[in-house]
Amino acid sequence: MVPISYHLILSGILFTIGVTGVLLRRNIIIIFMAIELMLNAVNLSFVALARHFGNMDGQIIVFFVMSVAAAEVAVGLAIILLVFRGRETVNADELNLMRW
Amino acid sequence: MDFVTFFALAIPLVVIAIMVIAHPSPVYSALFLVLTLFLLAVYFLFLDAHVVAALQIIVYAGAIMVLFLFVIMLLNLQSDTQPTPRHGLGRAAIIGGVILVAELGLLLQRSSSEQAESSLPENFGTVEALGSQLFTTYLLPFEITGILLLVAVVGAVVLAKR
Amino acid sequence: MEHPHAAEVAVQTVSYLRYIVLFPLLGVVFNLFLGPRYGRRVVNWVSPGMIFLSFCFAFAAFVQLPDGGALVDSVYPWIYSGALQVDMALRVDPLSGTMIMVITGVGFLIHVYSVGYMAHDEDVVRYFAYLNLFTTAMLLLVLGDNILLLFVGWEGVGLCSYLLIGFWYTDDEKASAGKKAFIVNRIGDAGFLLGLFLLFWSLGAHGVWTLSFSEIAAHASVLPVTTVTLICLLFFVGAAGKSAQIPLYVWLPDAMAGPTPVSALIHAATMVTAGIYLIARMHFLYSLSPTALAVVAVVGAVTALFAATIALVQTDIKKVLAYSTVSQLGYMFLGLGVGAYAAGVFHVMTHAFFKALLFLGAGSVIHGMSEEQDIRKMGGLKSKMPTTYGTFAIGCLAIAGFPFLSGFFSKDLILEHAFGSPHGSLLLWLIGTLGAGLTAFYMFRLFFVTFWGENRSDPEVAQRIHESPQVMTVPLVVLAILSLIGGYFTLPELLSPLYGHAHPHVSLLVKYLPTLLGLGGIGLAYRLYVQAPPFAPGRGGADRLSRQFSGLYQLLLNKYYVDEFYEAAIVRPLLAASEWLWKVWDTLVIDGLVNGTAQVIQANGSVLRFWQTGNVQTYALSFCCGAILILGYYLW
Amino acid sequence: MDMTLPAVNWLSVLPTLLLSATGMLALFWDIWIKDDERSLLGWLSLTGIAVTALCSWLLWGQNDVVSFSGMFALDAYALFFNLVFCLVAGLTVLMSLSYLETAEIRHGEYYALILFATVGMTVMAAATDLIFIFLGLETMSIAVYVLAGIWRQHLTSHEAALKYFLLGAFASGFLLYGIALIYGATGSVQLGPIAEHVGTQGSSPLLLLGMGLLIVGFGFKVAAVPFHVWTPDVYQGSPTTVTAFMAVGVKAAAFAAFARIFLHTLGAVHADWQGILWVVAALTMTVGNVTALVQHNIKRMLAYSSIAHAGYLLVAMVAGSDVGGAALLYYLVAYGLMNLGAFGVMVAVGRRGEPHEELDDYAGLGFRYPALGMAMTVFMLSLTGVPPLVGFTGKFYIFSAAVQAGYLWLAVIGALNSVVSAYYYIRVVVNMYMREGGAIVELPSLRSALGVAILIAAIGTVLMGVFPSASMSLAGASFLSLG
Amino acid sequence: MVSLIVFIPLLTAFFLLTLNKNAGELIRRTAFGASLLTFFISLGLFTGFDSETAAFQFVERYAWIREFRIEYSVGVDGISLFLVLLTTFLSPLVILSTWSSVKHRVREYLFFFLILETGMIGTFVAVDVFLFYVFWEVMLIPMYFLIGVWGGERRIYAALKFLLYTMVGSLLMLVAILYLASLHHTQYGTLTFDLLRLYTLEIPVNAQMWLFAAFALSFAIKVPLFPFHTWLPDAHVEAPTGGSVILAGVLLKMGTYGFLRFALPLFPDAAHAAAPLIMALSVVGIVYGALVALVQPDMKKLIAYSSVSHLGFVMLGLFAFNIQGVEGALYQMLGHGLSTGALFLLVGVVYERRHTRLISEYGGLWKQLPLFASVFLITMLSSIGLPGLNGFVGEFLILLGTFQANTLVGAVAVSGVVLGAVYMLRLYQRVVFGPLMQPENANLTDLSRRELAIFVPLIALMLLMGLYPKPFLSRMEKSVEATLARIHKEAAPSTHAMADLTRSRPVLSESVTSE
Repeated sequence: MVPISYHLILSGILFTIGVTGVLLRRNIIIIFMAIELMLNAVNLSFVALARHFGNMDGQIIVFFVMSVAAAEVAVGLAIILLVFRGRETVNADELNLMRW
Repeated sequence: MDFVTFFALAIPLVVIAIMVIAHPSPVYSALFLVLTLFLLAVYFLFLDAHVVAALQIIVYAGAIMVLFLFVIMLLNLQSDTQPTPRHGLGRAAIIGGVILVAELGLLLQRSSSEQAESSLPENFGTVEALGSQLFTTYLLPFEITGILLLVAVVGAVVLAKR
Repeated sequence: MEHPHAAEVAVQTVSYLRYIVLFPLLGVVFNLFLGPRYGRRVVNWVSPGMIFLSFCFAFAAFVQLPDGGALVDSVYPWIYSGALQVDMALRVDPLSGTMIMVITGVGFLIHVYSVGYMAHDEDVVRYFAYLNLFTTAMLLLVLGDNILLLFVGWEGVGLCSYLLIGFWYTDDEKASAGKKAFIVNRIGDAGFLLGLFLLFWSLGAHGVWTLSFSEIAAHASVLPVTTVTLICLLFFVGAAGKSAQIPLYVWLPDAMAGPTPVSALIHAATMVTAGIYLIARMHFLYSLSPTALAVVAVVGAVTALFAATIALVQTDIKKVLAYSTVSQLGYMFLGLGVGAYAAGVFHVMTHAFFKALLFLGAGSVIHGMSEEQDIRKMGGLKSKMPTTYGTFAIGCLAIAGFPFLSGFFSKDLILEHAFGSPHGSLLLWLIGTLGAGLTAFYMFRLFFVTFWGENRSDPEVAQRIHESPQVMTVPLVVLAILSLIGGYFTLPELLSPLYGHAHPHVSLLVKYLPTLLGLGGIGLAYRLYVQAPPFAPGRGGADRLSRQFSGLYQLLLNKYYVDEFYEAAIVRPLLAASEWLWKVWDTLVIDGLVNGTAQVIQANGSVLRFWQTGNVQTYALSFCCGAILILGYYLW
Repeated sequence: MDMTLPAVNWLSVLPTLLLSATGMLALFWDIWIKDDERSLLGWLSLTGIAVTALCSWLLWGQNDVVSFSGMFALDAYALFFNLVFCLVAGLTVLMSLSYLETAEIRHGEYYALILFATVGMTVMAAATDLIFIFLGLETMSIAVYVLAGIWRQHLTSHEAALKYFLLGAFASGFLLYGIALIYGATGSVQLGPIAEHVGTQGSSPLLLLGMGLLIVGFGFKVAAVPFHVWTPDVYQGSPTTVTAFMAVGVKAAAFAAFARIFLHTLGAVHADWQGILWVVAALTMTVGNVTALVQHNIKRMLAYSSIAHAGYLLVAMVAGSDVGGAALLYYLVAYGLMNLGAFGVMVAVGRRGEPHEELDDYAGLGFRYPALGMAMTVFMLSLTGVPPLVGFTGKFYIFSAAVQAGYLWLAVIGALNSVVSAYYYIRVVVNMYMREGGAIVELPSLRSALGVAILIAAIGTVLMGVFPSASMSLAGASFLSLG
Repeated sequence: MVSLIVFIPLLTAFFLLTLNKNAGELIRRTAFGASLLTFFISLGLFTGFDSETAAFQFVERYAWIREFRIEYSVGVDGISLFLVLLTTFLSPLVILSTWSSVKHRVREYLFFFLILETGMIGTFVAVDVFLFYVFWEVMLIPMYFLIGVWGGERRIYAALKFLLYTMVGSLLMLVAILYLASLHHTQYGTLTFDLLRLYTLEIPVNAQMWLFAAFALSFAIKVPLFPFHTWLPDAHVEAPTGGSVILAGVLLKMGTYGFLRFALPLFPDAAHAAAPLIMALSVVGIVYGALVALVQPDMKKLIAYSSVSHLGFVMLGLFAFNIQGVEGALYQMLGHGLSTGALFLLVGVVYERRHTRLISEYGGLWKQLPLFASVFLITMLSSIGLPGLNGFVGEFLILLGTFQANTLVGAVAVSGVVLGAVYMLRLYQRVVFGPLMQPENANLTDLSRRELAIFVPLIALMLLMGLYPKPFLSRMEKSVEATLARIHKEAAPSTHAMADLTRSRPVLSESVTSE
């Protein structure tokens, strides 16, 4: 059997890939997708831990996380649309009206 | 889950996840993400999370990712936006990512508990188990999720309508 | 014991001494509040009147003075702070009794004289207010039962001196002279205060907490000699400031900027003798310290000679008298310094008479000469101002030590002691004697040049030369009489309860050489200034001398350049240092540090704001860094 | 099938329920209501909030009612925060009544979103389960993301919403990951069992990791350095009333959960997180204050100021103990009052199309509009921490807790920071009273609801400062109810 | 009674806001009446004061913030009594001066001024340290407004500098206060901010050092002790007349009062350790202030630097740790309040007429303004410590005390007496004496009746304090003795024991031979 730490480390790697994506990409939609990747990495942890502890809490949490992700996506994409309409861009580098 | 299965799933997962953030085209990124989500669903199956695996495909890969693709198409974004100088941000991102993963790995490695996995209850991961928990213990959070989604809907409408 | 403790004398408590001080004070109050309303006529009566009343009480006290004892009037408790308990208490003993008689007596005469002298000045009310205030302070100075009260009077007279020197304030130079006087006096006062502190705490260390003279006298012997010496020297600094001794004499010649009666009263007869009074008052301490006495004597003797040499060549009538005063004060200190306190005080009194007379006479001359003070523009006044001439002559004779006039007795007594007392020495005597000769010379130089010979003034001034009114000449006459007979007031006898009897036996040469030298000085003056008048056309002997010794002459004429030296060595560096402290140190360094701190913080803000690049990904990076650091902390 | 519904104590969710109901009501009424009557929605919301507050007040004393299988605690702590949230929401609504007109923002969804956000906050304060806290947080956050971008005609508002959203989601990821790891370390997401586990087993690397990630997540919400970077941009771009709501409400809610988890649940391992928070608190105070020095936009300046205040609040967290917790609660109220007041004044100064957010716009304001000037002065001085205003009493409470807990240097850093902060707060006063002219045009007369809001904030600022005893004991009791 | 004195001005201040802002005369009269009333009530403190006890009198105490055992407790003792009186005495005079010095925004000016008065009185009467701190800070704000709104050209800079500088110190002091309270918690199990209870704390010497530093910094800035003085010239120069008067007259005393009331008795060991340093700074301040004052072209700046010098004397007296020094310091605080207050009022008089404070713009004023010149003369003399006026008693006692504590410092400090005369006389000569150079000065009018009404009480008090200091000193004595006993960590003194203690302390030499 694979020890729990394998799952957790895999989850950590995926999470970091998500984080790196957020830092790396300029397109805010991809940034957003990277965030989704982070959430999924966490989900992996939850599911693995649920299996490890043998209680359902982890799985139920994943259920809630999915709802949250859905809500975030709805609002997030609406915001991206809003911004795109105003600025004609989804490049994060160009969205700096306010600074300093 | 045995080691073979684990690595058979984990290695493609990581590679594809890297592709998500590395591929210049948003559409491909999204498709790679869908792939990641599918792989995860498979992974969940091996972890006895049947319902979650199903939800992962239906909700995530199905609904959410479609929304993403829809927006990408709507905005007509074929490739990553025109290159602008990154001021070392990209390098910092990768260095940061490496450090972060190293730290996470080290800390998680330390926490590898020797304790054996608990024996699973009979109906672990089934719709029944999930449902009964959801409507008893997690009743109130479940209700609040309703409000959360309501907010999201209202918000999306408020923001996106012309 | 030569000097019995003062505490042993009979003390009688009375309650009228306060009126001696109060009447002049009433005069001040009257002048301040009612003077402007009632005007000159009333003030002319009230101000001298108040002094006269004061004189009456002073006389009463003097007469009532128990033999060898003292009168004390404790008015109210003044400063009570812990062990320091100082009363507002007045004390009359032979010393202060003499002083108050001189102060009120001569003061009254000068007040009367002032009525005439200031007749044409519009600010007469203010003048009399100051003059009355001065008398108040001076009386407080001598009557004070303790050092602190003495100090009150001490500072008070300094203030009045300041105000009166600068009386004609619109003249910047006169105002500056007043300021100079005050500041130089303050330097002395600093010494005074330090002496006072040292005395207070030194005695306190022995359980004696007092500032009262009688108690200090009673316990002075507990103090170690070095402490006493230090105390005495510090007090002497104060005395030197007030009584214009080297090196603090510089204010007195400038002080002649004030109205002449003021010069007579304050800068000749009374205030400047406060230093002598102080030492005479504290004689019990000085007697304990031969070192201190020696310093006093040497400074006194040197000042006497030093000032006399300057007086030789001055041409301003008041300046000559001023340097003469400095010189005479030097004699008094010489007397004190050789332990002849009584002789010193005796000279204070006689000097008060004849120097007041001389100054008032000079005032009369100046008055008659339409404010002219340069003796080179005078001459031949003896016929036009006979009373002034006569009385001035008496004054000159007295100061020159002409036999049987007042100065003869007191000055000779000092010189005898300078030679014969245990603290005396040949050198001191020689210096004093030489000074006596010089004194006679420069006084008669002044006398001859002013009153004899041709009149050298402008014709229009010459026309208006007139004898002064009676209100001015009567005081002159009274003072002249006092100068004649003053030597017969046997003051040393009167003071013997304080200072004991001491009659040094000296040889006839020592006794009479000063007198002879004095007479010689008069003769030399006659030779140089009457027989060969220098300021008349043709130029006489003195002029030739001054050309022959022009270096020395210039040195003397410029008063040894002491003022210039002080200006260059003290005043200018002080101002320059202050300027530097303000503009560089305060503004640039200290304030620069203060503002710099603020600016550094602000600059940090200017840098930190760039954290907010506006780019959402750098924000995320900031996040990541935070996370990495936190995890790193746990990892570590 | 064997399913027993948990004990349902409706009382415990009454405040949350009332707010949700009002929100939905507002949402539905919006469909029918006439355009010119839309401000009625505001009054409706206000009524709902008032009723909620009243009901929270009445529920006081029903301590330790934990219902819904230990998911939801109706302790005094939660009730206290309910009152705070009601105050914040109420004042925000009062200010919004006129602001929405001048800023041309639609009424209907606005009030509903405010109410739903408040629902999320109440959940965060009362939930005793990590995942429930996360849900409350997301409910609140998503509502506020939308609110930030609701000023549709302003590009800055869009950008604010985007930045807030992206970073918020990013931070949520960290928070969630932290929850996952704590779940991994303790086997539970319920605070009770976690506390029990931590109390007996102590910390483990997994727990530390989870805690660290939780700090990152909450650090974002409370705007602690270095997770504060979004704050200035988002505050500046959002509609002013929303900024006020964010600055106070969101921060209070985040602290409610933060403190419940760390001070109470993870209290046993406080040594493991205090060090980090110490550094974070010191940095937060310093960076916030120092950067605020150079700002010319008052809204942005207040954003930095809110970062700095998060620093002070973190000091209370670091101090821990009962005093620290009470100080935290007290200061949140204090901070809320004065900050809402300040934003209220900003709303009053702004006009249609001219937000008047620059420092120069305030020149001469004090003498031209004495009441407004005086109110702003009170708020600025209170933010500086000048006695006897509530800002001072709050800081006093916090520093006192820090000193008693032995964190003397933190108190010193806080004190020095207060001096720095004086400079930029006072600069507003300087402009109002000591400079003349400025570009300001004449103000419309103070609109009544807004005036009332400012007045309430001002009176609260003064009264709570002069007579702090009652509110202090309330805060103390509330924190103690955590057990 | 004490509360009445504290809060009458505050209530009046808010009452003023209800008046029509254009009713200048009514507003001024109301404010003047209120401050006068306050003064008369405060006279009751003087007459009813029991000089036989060191305890606080007229005490009022109510629980205020129960969580911290903070009390509203006020009272006066021999130390605070006269500072309260000074405040209540100067306030009506300053208000009287506003008739001519403040022309616009009178209502707001007086509003802030009355709040300031409350703050000042409160600071002096507070027995609870927290209450003290509150008043201490409260007072900053109105002063800040007075300078910033009604001040001169660089008023904003000056006001901010004043505020920030003071705050740096006071906030550190707040932390120290908190530490004290929590120390009390550790030692006695309860928090307390009651000064009298805090006095009983046993504070480790090491902690004392830090606490003393925090308190001392705060107070030293306020005093201001060299080198923390640079805010003072700016604040003085830019402040309006009334502001300068109160700043110099009362606010600076809060620093020295703070030392005497808090820093010294609370941390005696630290105070003793720091005494050489602080005495050195004080004496440097005396000389430095005097020298810098010497070359100032601006009258107000000159007086400001003179304050640095004078307050140096006060600090010396305090750190002499003997009764003469401390009483002298207290006396000098009052004296300086009167004389410097009067000096600023005098500058205000000519400033209102000529709108310049440059000394070079004046000269020869006596001719035109004899009354002004006379008042100026007396004030100047009081300032340089002429015997018979208030300045002397304080200066003398301070120097006497200092001389015992540290002979060298005392000796250097005496030079301040000389330098003080130098710069003041220079100022006086350049303003009042000399020919009337500037044609603008030829038409100046002398003091009006109202202005006379301001100066007559001041001068009367200067004379009274110079000639008959006993009523003042006797009321201070017991409290000063008690404070000194704390500084020397002796048991509370009995009535007579203290005097003996003072007497038996060695003075100059180590070898003491008692009689």
